[in-house]
Amino acid sequence: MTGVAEKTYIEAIRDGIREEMQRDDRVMILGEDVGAKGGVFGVTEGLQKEFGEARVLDSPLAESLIVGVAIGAAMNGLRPIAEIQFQDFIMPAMDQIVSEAAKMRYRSNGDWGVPMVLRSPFGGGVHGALYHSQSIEAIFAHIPGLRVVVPSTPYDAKGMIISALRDPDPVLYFEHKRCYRAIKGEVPDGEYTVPLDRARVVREGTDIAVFSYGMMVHSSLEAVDRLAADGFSCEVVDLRSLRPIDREAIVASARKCGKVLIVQESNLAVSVASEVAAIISEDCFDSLDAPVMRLGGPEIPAMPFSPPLEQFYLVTPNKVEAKLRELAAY
Amino acid sequence: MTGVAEKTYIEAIRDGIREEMQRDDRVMILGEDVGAKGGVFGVTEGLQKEFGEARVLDSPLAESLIVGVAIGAAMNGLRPIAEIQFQDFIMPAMDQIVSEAAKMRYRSNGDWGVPMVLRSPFGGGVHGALYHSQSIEAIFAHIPGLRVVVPSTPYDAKGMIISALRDPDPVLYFEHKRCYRAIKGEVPDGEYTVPLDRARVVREGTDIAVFSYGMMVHSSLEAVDRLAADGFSCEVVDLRSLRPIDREAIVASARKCGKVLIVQESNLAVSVASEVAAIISEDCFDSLDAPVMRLGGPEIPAMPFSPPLEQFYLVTPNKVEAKLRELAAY
Amino acid sequence: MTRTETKARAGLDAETLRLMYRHMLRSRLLDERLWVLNRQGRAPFWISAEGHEAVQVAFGMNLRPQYDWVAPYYRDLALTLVLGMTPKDHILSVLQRADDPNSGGRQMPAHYGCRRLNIISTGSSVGTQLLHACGIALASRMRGEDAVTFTSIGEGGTSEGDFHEALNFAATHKLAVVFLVENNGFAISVPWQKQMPTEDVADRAKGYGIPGVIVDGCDAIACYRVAREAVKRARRGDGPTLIEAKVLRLTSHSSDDDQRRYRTSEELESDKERDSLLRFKATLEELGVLTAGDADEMRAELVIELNEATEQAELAPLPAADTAMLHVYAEPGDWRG
Amino acid sequence: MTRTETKARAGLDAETLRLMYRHMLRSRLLDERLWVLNRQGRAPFWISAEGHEAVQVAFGMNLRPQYDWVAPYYRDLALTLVLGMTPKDHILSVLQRADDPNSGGRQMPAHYGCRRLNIISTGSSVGTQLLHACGIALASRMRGEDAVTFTSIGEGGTSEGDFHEALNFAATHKLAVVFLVENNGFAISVPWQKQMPTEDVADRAKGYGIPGVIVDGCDAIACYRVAREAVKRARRGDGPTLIEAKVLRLTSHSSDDDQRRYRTSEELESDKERDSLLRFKATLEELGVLTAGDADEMRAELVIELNEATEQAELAPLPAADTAMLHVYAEPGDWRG
Ligand SMILES: Cc1ncc(C[n+]2csc(CCOP(=O)(O)OP(=O)(O)O)c2C)c(N)n1
Ligand SMILES: Cc1ncc(C[n+]2csc(CCOP(=O)(O)OP(=O)(O)O)c2C)c(N)n1
Ligand SMILES: [Mg+2]
Ligand SMILES: [Mg+2]
Repeated sequence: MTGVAEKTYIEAIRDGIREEMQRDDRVMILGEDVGAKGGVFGVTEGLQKEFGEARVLDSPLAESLIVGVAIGAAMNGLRPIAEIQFQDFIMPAMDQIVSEAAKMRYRSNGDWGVPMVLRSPFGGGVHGALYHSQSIEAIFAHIPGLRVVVPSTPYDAKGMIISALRDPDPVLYFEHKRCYRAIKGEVPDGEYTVPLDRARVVREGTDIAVFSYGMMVHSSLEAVDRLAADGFSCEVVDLRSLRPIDREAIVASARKCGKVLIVQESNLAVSVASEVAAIISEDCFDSLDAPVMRLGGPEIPAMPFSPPLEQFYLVTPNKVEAKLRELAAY
Repeated sequence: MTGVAEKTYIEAIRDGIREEMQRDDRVMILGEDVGAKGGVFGVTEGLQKEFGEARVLDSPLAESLIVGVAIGAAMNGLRPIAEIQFQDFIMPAMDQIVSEAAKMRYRSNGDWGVPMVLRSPFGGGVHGALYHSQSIEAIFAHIPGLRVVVPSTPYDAKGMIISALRDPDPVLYFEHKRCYRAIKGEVPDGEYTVPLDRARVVREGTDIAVFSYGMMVHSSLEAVDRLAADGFSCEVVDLRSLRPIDREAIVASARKCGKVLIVQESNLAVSVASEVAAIISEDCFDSLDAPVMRLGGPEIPAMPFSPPLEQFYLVTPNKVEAKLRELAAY
Repeated sequence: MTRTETKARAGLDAETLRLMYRHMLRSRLLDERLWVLNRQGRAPFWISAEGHEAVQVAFGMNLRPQYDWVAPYYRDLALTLVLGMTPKDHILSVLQRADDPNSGGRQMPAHYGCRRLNIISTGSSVGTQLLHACGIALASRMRGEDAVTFTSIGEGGTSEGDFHEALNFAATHKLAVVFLVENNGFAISVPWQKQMPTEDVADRAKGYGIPGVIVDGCDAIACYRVAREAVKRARRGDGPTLIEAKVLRLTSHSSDDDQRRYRTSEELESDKERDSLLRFKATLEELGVLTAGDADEMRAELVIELNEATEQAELAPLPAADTAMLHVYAEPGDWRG
Repeated sequence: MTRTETKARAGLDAETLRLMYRHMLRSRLLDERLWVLNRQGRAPFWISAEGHEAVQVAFGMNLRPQYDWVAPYYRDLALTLVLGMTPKDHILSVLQRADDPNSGGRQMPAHYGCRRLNIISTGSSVGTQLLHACGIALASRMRGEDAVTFTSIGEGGTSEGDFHEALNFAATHKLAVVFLVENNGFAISVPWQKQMPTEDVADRAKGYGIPGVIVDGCDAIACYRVAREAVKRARRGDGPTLIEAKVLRLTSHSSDDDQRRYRTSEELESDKERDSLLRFKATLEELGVLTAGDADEMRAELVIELNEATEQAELAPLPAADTAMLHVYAEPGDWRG
């Protein structure tokens, strides 16, 4: 007897983790402030009380440690969730992620693997300034051996964290922090999974294909709705998985619409949007009716603190709308 | 009275460093084995003898230290060269590079900066296996605040290391290790600079534009020569600077030729090749006669050791030639 | 008590003691004001130095501003004031104004930086500054200067690898760096017991062959002595010292945190009673260096400064939106090294 | 000497002593063979354990193979042999063959790994394995097992931040990890004096409140005792030990290096005379545990094994080119946790 309830994105993540911890006692959490405080955003709230200090472990302030210990634990039979408090602070753990987690299976010819999940919040618009606003998923989307996923809805958030915890390889699960409380949706009770390598068509359309992920899916939907009033039909695709990326889905929607806009919050150079554009330019040459367009953050180191500067950076529905109209008029 | 001499790529780098150290006593080198051993490839050979232990400093085995100390030294008036022994081992220094060097000027509103050069060899084909063969420049080409350059000729190698040492911002200077002794060319004596943000047309042509950098420029030239015999005229562009990338030069050559191949040794997903393809699909829509094509390493974690596996990975002139013929026939 | 007697007892003259108290009070009053601005919704964020002031002031007073170098962390409000930054500077930052000298409103408040004072720009990533301090000291030495580089971190931050790499390098090269660990027992919600195996970070010093000194961060006079000795030692070329000050975090970690969720009210109450400001004031009164009247006068003066600073800062403009594109790479007029 | 007398003197019985010597010799002979293959141009790379054998064998003999866990580094050839890997395994690796159990010819030689023996796969990045060891130990504890996790590193590697993060975590949680530092005084060309401020890495242990033990890595019997104690301590739940073995690097760093460029020939000669194999053999002869005849017989036997292993490995196929695409993510049949 399972039901469905309206939940926030953050509740959905927590539900997915809690249920999987109930079903599988190999699952544990390791990170800064994940215990009594429940994480700085509250994702792990209540979990230490329910599962004890050993399974919800407040780590020292050391990201290489968090990931390195999770790797070891995963190799010895656990299913750790390594929480990095902000994606900005993943940098000290790069060696463990890129040199170790991503390469363990390959270098051991399949004898070892790292079934761990690394969770981390990303994205701006929360007055977080340079070091609490970054979107640096592109770096990881470049690295073979990692899976990189970004859910945009509560449904996917729960289903994908469960899938991630059952996947035999390292999964980087990035949560847009503006989604946590702003995005609500229906979430089934109990067990279900969502694939880690499939994009999802969120809105069907025929004129322009919009590719996006995370919070930007919602900004895109808002903009697309405004164009619908003027008779433009846009298809919105939530990429969901950035590595491996769902090439087929990208090509299908691009071919169908003939015009393409890619929307992300990260800066554009050498990013996920670059890859989507490159795929389309390789596989959709005969189907394009306009240049592929990209919309993303500016090429500056990170989102500044002061409101005019932060606003300047943000990819808003207005900016998406403007780009869509430019493309529509092409 | 300055002359010109035929030199190897590695000699050209060393000459550039040595001369700049003679001219500017703020320049110093910091890295593993850079002293008595002269580095594992010999780039810094003889420099400790000439300039002393303080200016050519054998660091402890700690990459975050190498970069972090270089940052501090740069902020207090020195012009450090931080050597990372292999690009593969740059990962422990990511936080210092991305969170600190890249953001120092921006976050201080221009009051501080990090005039340092980070040198590191990259690339495979030297039986270096997973951790001595990687090409991970894409990660850095994504990061605003950094300059990322890759010389392909001795002339550029010398001119660009001098420019890098005079640049007020952090420059990542990557050296393809197969170039060190294999690539020779004319190098002027004495002082000259090469811009850090300009691509260079190495070979003019009209049918296909080939974009590349580092050792792959030479593989591309070899392939292009073979096609020339059959009457195909290819333009070869050495990108040289990966961040900022020379958008104008890319667009000009792509428009001129109408067909494009991008060649790199790194794997393709979310890479420099993705960005070049994206730029072309944005700006050259009306000029393209064929899909943009990319050639790079496969999507595997790194180059394996065993010869058949290493060979499988490598982007060889043969592979470039095959792609060019495919494009020519389109 | 005569001046000589005071000095004999405290090891410091009356003027120094009064100045020290004034610095501490000035920081505390500013800090309280910034909390008010936050509660009023005019400042989205504050992270406090309350409870950390004594040791910061002690170091500030023993460094040579503009000559020595400082790689601080986000709790070092009092230190920056002693070195020459002003309440207005920090209110501008908290209000995200263009004229904020720390970052032009780009960074979160408490990310200190001031070129004029050799205070390098602070980022958020915990621990990186310790290695910058080593590089700075290396550069000073190469130019033959006897400048001292001060750097600080919380006890939580000592768990990062950079802490070890910096101590190891500074000790190996006998660099003129002073490392201060401001140990308040918590890293956000994580108590020291989950952070490290022994109670004292200073224990680590021996392993690097350098002095490790523990000081009660609530005892201003003790802090002063320890700071003076460590700075002297560095300046005369004897290498780094690791100082651990046992301080109190009198507030929540930041304005985004509520420490009542993970600390008992008894603990919070008892901390308040140990506040170095109260204690130092009592000591000074006992020493006859400060009367209740002096203290009130001092406070009144400082409040006036603070009110003026607040008013001025509130009138200052926000940065223009398109300035966001500046200073990615050196602009004309930027510092170029 | 009677058996009891021997045992009284060495603290070990004759059989154990002979076995220990045999393990050391087996590793050395394999090592020498691998250098020959390299010099013959049949193996592009080798990085040697010569001079490190005694302490590795000591630990290998005190661990429970297949139950305890091992996160080694690239010099641990002798250790892997004691635990159950074979000369053939490593010759396959050096010859880059598909059947190399370490990595299927994918990694450079000396990047050890063997699922069957709980030897986790080693990468090249120095220091990362220490944190893996902590995670492994955490997992063993969560299942209530008394397995010990052994991990090792060179003295150069101790400069990396991961070294500190691992010791701090293991000590805080009293994990059953044994940390071995094989201090040969050099990190490629960099002597310890440029790597660290004090001569003894073991000094660091105190700062984490754990035992730090220095042992002469040329003294096989001392190594055995130290290993036994550290493993016991970890197994009974008393937490980690940091052991520093002062060993010799009898060869250049690797086949790509030439240590004559940065070390004097006197130093190299004197190292050769201190070789633990020579010394241990002399001790065993003195103790009457081993005759010259025994030793020759042992060597002859081992050379036969080695010749067979070499022949077999040379006949083994190279991996097929397109297998390069496998095992990026879990394939059917791969270990899935
Ligand atoms: C590398 C990194 N990881 C995590 C954080 C998030 N964070 C900011 S402050 C803090 C706790 C710091 O505690 P401590 O070092 O004891 O200093 P205190 O705040 O107590 O003075 C954490 C976890 C960060 N800023 N940087
Ligand atoms: C992170 C990292 N940096 C640099 C290297 C290159 N490197 C390989 S071994 C080595 C020296 C190691 O010295 P030590 O730790 O003393 O071990 P030893 O070889 O002496 O046994 C270096 C610098 C590496 N493999 N990984
Ligand atoms: Mg603290
Ligand atoms: Mg060594």
